[in-house]
Amino acid sequence: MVKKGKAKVDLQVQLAPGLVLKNPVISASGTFGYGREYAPYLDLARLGALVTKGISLRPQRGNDPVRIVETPCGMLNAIGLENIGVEAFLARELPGLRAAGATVIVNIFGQSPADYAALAAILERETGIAALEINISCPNVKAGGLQFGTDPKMAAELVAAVRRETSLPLITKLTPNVTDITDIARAVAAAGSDCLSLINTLTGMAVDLRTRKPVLANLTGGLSGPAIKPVALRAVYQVVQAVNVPVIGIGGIASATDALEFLLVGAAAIQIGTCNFVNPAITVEVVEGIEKYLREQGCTGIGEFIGSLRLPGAGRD
Amino acid sequence: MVKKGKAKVDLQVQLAPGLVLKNPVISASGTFGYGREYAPYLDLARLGALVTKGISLRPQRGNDPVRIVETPCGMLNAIGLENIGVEAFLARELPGLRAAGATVIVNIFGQSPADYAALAAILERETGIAALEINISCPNVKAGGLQFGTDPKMAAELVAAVRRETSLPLITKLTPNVTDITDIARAVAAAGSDCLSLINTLTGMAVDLRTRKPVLANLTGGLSGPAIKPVALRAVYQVVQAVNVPVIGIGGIASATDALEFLLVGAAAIQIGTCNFVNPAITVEVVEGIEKYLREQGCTGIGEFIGSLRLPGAGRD
Amino acid sequence: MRLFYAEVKSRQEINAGIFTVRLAGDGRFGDQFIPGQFVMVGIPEAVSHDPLLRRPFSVARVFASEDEFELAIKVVGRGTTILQHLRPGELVPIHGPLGNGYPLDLLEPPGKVIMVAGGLGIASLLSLLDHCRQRGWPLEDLALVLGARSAAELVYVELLEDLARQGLRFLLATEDGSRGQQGLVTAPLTGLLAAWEAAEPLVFSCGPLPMLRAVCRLTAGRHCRTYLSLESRMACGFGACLGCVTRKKEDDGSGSWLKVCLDGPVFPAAMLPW
Amino acid sequence: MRLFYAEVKSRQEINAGIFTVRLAGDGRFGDQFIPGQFVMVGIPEAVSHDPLLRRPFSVARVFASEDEFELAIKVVGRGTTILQHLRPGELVPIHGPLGNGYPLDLLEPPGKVIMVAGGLGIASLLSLLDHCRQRGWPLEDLALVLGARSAAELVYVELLEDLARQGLRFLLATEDGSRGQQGLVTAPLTGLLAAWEAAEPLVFSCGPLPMLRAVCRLTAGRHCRTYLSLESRMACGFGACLGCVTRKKEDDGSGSWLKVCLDGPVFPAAMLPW
Ligand SMILES: Cc1cc2nc3c(=O)[nH]c(=O)nc-3n(C[C@H](O)[C@H](O)[C@H](O)COP(=O)(O)OP(=O)(O)OC[C@H]3O[C@@H](n4cnc5c(N)ncnc54)[C@H](O)[C@@H]3O)c2cc1C
Ligand SMILES: Cc1cc2nc3c(=O)[nH]c(=O)nc-3n(C[C@H](O)[C@H](O)[C@H](O)COP(=O)(O)OP(=O)(O)OC[C@H]3O[C@@H](n4cnc5c(N)ncnc54)[C@H](O)[C@@H]3O)c2cc1C
Ligand SMILES: Cc1cc2nc3c(=O)[nH]c(=O)nc-3n(C[C@H](O)[C@H](O)[C@H](O)COP(=O)(O)O)c2cc1C
Ligand SMILES: Cc1cc2nc3c(=O)[nH]c(=O)nc-3n(C[C@H](O)[C@H](O)[C@H](O)COP(=O)(O)O)c2cc1C
Ligand code: FES
Ligand code: FES
Repeated sequence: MVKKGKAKVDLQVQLAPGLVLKNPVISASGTFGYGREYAPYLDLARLGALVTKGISLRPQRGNDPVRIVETPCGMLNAIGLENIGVEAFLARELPGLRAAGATVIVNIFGQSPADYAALAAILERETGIAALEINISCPNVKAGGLQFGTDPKMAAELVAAVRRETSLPLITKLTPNVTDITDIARAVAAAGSDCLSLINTLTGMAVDLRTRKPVLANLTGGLSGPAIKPVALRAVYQVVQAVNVPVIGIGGIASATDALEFLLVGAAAIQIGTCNFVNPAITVEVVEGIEKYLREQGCTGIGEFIGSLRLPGAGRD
Repeated sequence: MVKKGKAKVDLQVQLAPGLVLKNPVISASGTFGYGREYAPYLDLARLGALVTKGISLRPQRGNDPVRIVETPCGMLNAIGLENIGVEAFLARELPGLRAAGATVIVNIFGQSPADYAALAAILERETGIAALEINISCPNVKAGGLQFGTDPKMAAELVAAVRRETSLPLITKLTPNVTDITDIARAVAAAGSDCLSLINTLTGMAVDLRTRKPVLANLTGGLSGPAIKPVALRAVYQVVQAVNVPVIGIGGIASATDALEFLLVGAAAIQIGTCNFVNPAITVEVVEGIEKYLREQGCTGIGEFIGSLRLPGAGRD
Repeated sequence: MRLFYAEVKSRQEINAGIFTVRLAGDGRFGDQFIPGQFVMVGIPEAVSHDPLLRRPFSVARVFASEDEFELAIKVVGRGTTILQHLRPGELVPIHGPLGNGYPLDLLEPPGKVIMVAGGLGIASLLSLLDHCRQRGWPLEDLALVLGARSAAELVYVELLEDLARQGLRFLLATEDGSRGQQGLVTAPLTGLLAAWEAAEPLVFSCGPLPMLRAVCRLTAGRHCRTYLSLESRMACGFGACLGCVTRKKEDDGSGSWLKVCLDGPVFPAAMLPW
Repeated sequence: MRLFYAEVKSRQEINAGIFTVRLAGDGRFGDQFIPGQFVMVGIPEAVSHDPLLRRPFSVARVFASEDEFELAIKVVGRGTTILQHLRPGELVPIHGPLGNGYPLDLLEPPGKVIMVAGGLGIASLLSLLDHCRQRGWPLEDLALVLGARSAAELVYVELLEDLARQGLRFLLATEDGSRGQQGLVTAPLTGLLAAWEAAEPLVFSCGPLPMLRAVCRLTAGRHCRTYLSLESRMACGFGACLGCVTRKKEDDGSGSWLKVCLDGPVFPAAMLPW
């Protein structure tokens, strides 16, 4: 089975009936600006897709600074979903992304199911949007969706409300800050989410011994980066077992090897967040790294690799 | 308020009516063996206390290897609560600890509330046990208590059952793998736990791309070490606000500064786990570091420092 | 803005905990550089994720002919401790130049320029001083006020004293009086502002926040235009994380923020709330 | 067992990705050392928590008179990549010697000793060979079979060839035939066992698991006593974490485990399940 060669590897992945990506590498919401910020470093069209900063009906100011702090192998952020609002996004940002040939996934959030539904209805009318990512998992603002993301019933109702407004492919983004992430996963898949993405950040805190104050003005923030990779990999593995819709793996990906680990446990695609800050060209490097690895493994298509984890005792090792 | 000097700082902390420790530094369960393993590196009597490996009614074999794997700034373990059982512990390990002058907290777990209660009844009769730590938070075995630790009602019933069997001070150890840790905290405090300790490990997973297998025979394991410190600090802060009993902070402590951060957010004491493996003498070094810091800050007693976090807008900064 | 690995050409210990490091450009770094810009420096050890984020440092000097540039760094934490051990030949991940830099359109002679540096803030202003000299500004019309807690926190003093002998108005103050006059920069600055006000000088300042605020207070209402270079915690350095924001003047709590990395680090004092 | 910071005295590149490093003891390290023991080596960069855990390495040589010891390290991952860049003068956290070491009570002449090393397993066995020579064992009664994938993975060969000229029975095999005979150690070992069986030799082996299993199979039923030095993932190295366990022979699934770090790393083959 392992043959080497220069043959082209098919990296296409399907995440929903109408959503086929040229490769499984996606930039994560809130870490890739509106895409434009990264144009000097890479060709946006080379990404499987990019996910915008979370967009709300009206512009949001976000939290006061201090908003970020580094932690061991990670960082806490409490940006607070600052964004320019859906109108400005459509007028000022989307046209450029379309022109750049980017596959655009818009991350949306609101304070009520009606907000989410209204956003979906607005975005439904636009061209150049490949899918919506419903954020029910931001820990940094009271109305950041987390109240929906921790309750299977509320999460399902919210997804159903969005589903009614749009035929766009829907991705629901889940929080790891729950007792059983598969409960939420099953509920939102049943409610019509075509795909799930996980994980959002873990709630954390940092204090400054010198000043005896919390570092973040918001007190707590979301933990991201390599530190959380083991938690993310576990959550993705569990959810892949629990649902029949594709899963996008997110959390601490810093290399093609990390990305391949998520694909191995069954993620159909991956998102890279924090590490974009460290290396703005990382997404494209990971695309290349995945292709190289699969070619060396003799795979002709990425489908052969996804979910190929061998379980002990399953008679396959 | 800030005066410097060589004056002795009083490091004593009270964790329960009958439980006063000479200092707030405790070794964490499962990372300090039965204490004996560390005797070559430090004087066990210098610790605030030591917590034994989790003890069950009968010896436990634990999980198959591979049991540990390093992750970014942390490690996953799936030891599976291997231990020699309560009888062997009392016969072979406790006498040595007593002789060494150690303050011994016994960590207990079982498969049912009756198991926990039976353990408490047995340990109640022994001398040289300062307190029991009830583990309802081990993610690595099906019957490791986690089923109790994620449900406030079951957790409370279990603690009440133990409470009926013993007058020993009770510490309940909480898992962070829940939607709202304060729910469990309030429930077990109300059920008679004198003190709470948190956090136990976060559930995580690692895979090996080369073999395409999970690294741990148990598939998933518990994440510990500096990577989880922000999550632990947040959980401790939240629980301190939510309950009226003392809280022991655990998670990723690697230095006196880390330990002081937990005390700052209100922990009455701290436990050090994973970092004992890296530096077997770390607990004593942290005791010394805390004392030095408090002396430099002009504190005469550690009580002045515990919980002295200044909140923005609270008019104190 | 470039993304490359820079070879360490040399490193020089200035004082305990302060050093300069000279790095190779990538052939185009110098062309793109505007004084006041900074670079995000990655941790060379690629196998570790701790520390994770790059660190921002002002570019103190560009040596165009050699395609090299220099940073001046004070050791304050984990990242700078690692950078302190850089050796010639090592490769350091560099991202930059980033930020807006000083307003070059205003920076044409004639006129008078006052630069006020606190501690390592001198790094940013040194690049501006170099620029002014290259634009043919007479040294006599340039003033540099440098303050620090003590002599041990000073860098580039010899270089500046040399320029002082050639005409630069160089005023030095340390809080403990271990070098220059004792006290804060505010004392010499007050005198200078009074003396030069008629010329409507440009004032540029970079240093700790309390100093910047003091500079604002001293220049407010005077006939001078003041620009401040700010610091902030940064995750990305290029406008992607929204981590580095600071408050605008007349912010009623509903408006947007200034991104220190992209809208700054140099701001007209009039834009800032102090 | 000692816990100290060891100064790097020298470092020598052997082949691409393999090096030896000589470290200063703490005055008592050599006295306590038993051949076959290992040390847990910490990552020198104290400001980083990544990698977090110490790494186990066999002590290949002890230079008692200089109070120094030597490790031979192959670069396979993050920790060893960092250790590869150690410089003379740097301080490395050392914890050790740890583990049981080879059974010294049996290691008295006369008799014959066969050592079978795979790859870096030579490090552990070199300390044993040194011990045997110090106990006055004639080199003619000692055999060392060394195997590796290729010549590039060999270390200490010159030293061993030198001893071979003085009488040591030194057999070398590489899988690709780039040095010594082509193939696995099993071929030369089979011959040696047949030739020396009458002397009821002691057999010690250290190397990759497949090789240890092969040594077990070849020696089983013969008149020899076999000891194997195992590797395992270790978090602590001193019996505290229970991470390094391995299965006992005749383990019905209810018994206890062997701790590689404390009960081992050296085990009689009879204790192991292969
Ligand atoms: C545009 C810009 C230009 C700069 N130019 C220079 C320069 O030329 N030379 C130089 O020496 N330094 C400069 N700095 C500061 C430098 O970036 C920091 O000193 C450095 O990032 C600290 O890294 P560290 O890992 O050593 O410290 P860390 O371990 O990250 O932190 C050390 C201590 O500083 C605190 N801290 C870290 N960053 C900040 C911050 N931004 N605000 C408040 N507290 C903070 C931490 O909480 C901690 O107490 C500049 C910063 C900016 C934003
Ligand atoms: C008692 C003992 C003595 C040793 N003596 C030596 C010696 O003298 N010289 C020497 O070069 N090495 C020796 N080793 C091996 C050495 O400890 C490892 O190579 C080293 O820890 C790898 O560290 P790293 O950070 O470079 O690799 P990591 O980045 O930790 O891992 C690199 C790769 O190896 C895998 N891996 C790591 N450890 C193990 C393991 N124990 N079992 C299986 N896979 C593993 C990882 O999954 C990964 O694929 C010894 C090991 C033990 C237990
Ligand atoms: C600075 C920052 C801002 C973020 N903003 C958002 C956001 O607006 N919406 C969202 O769904 N997730 C947001 N996230 C979460 C990331 O998309 C991602 O889920 C998380 O960071 C984990 O991935 P990582 O470890 O690769 O960063 C943000 C993360 C960071 C670090
Ligand atoms: C190897 C290992 C074994 C552990 N075993 C136990 C145990 O038996 N009982 C228990 O309550 N916690 C156990 N823990 C959890 C620790 O006591 C501690 O809660 C956790 O590791 C977080 O602290 P740390 O980051 O300082 O390690 C174990 C942790 C490790 C790393
Ligand atoms: S540092 Fe990321 S936006 Fe400024
Ligand atoms: S390595 Fe920790 S018990 Fe063996």
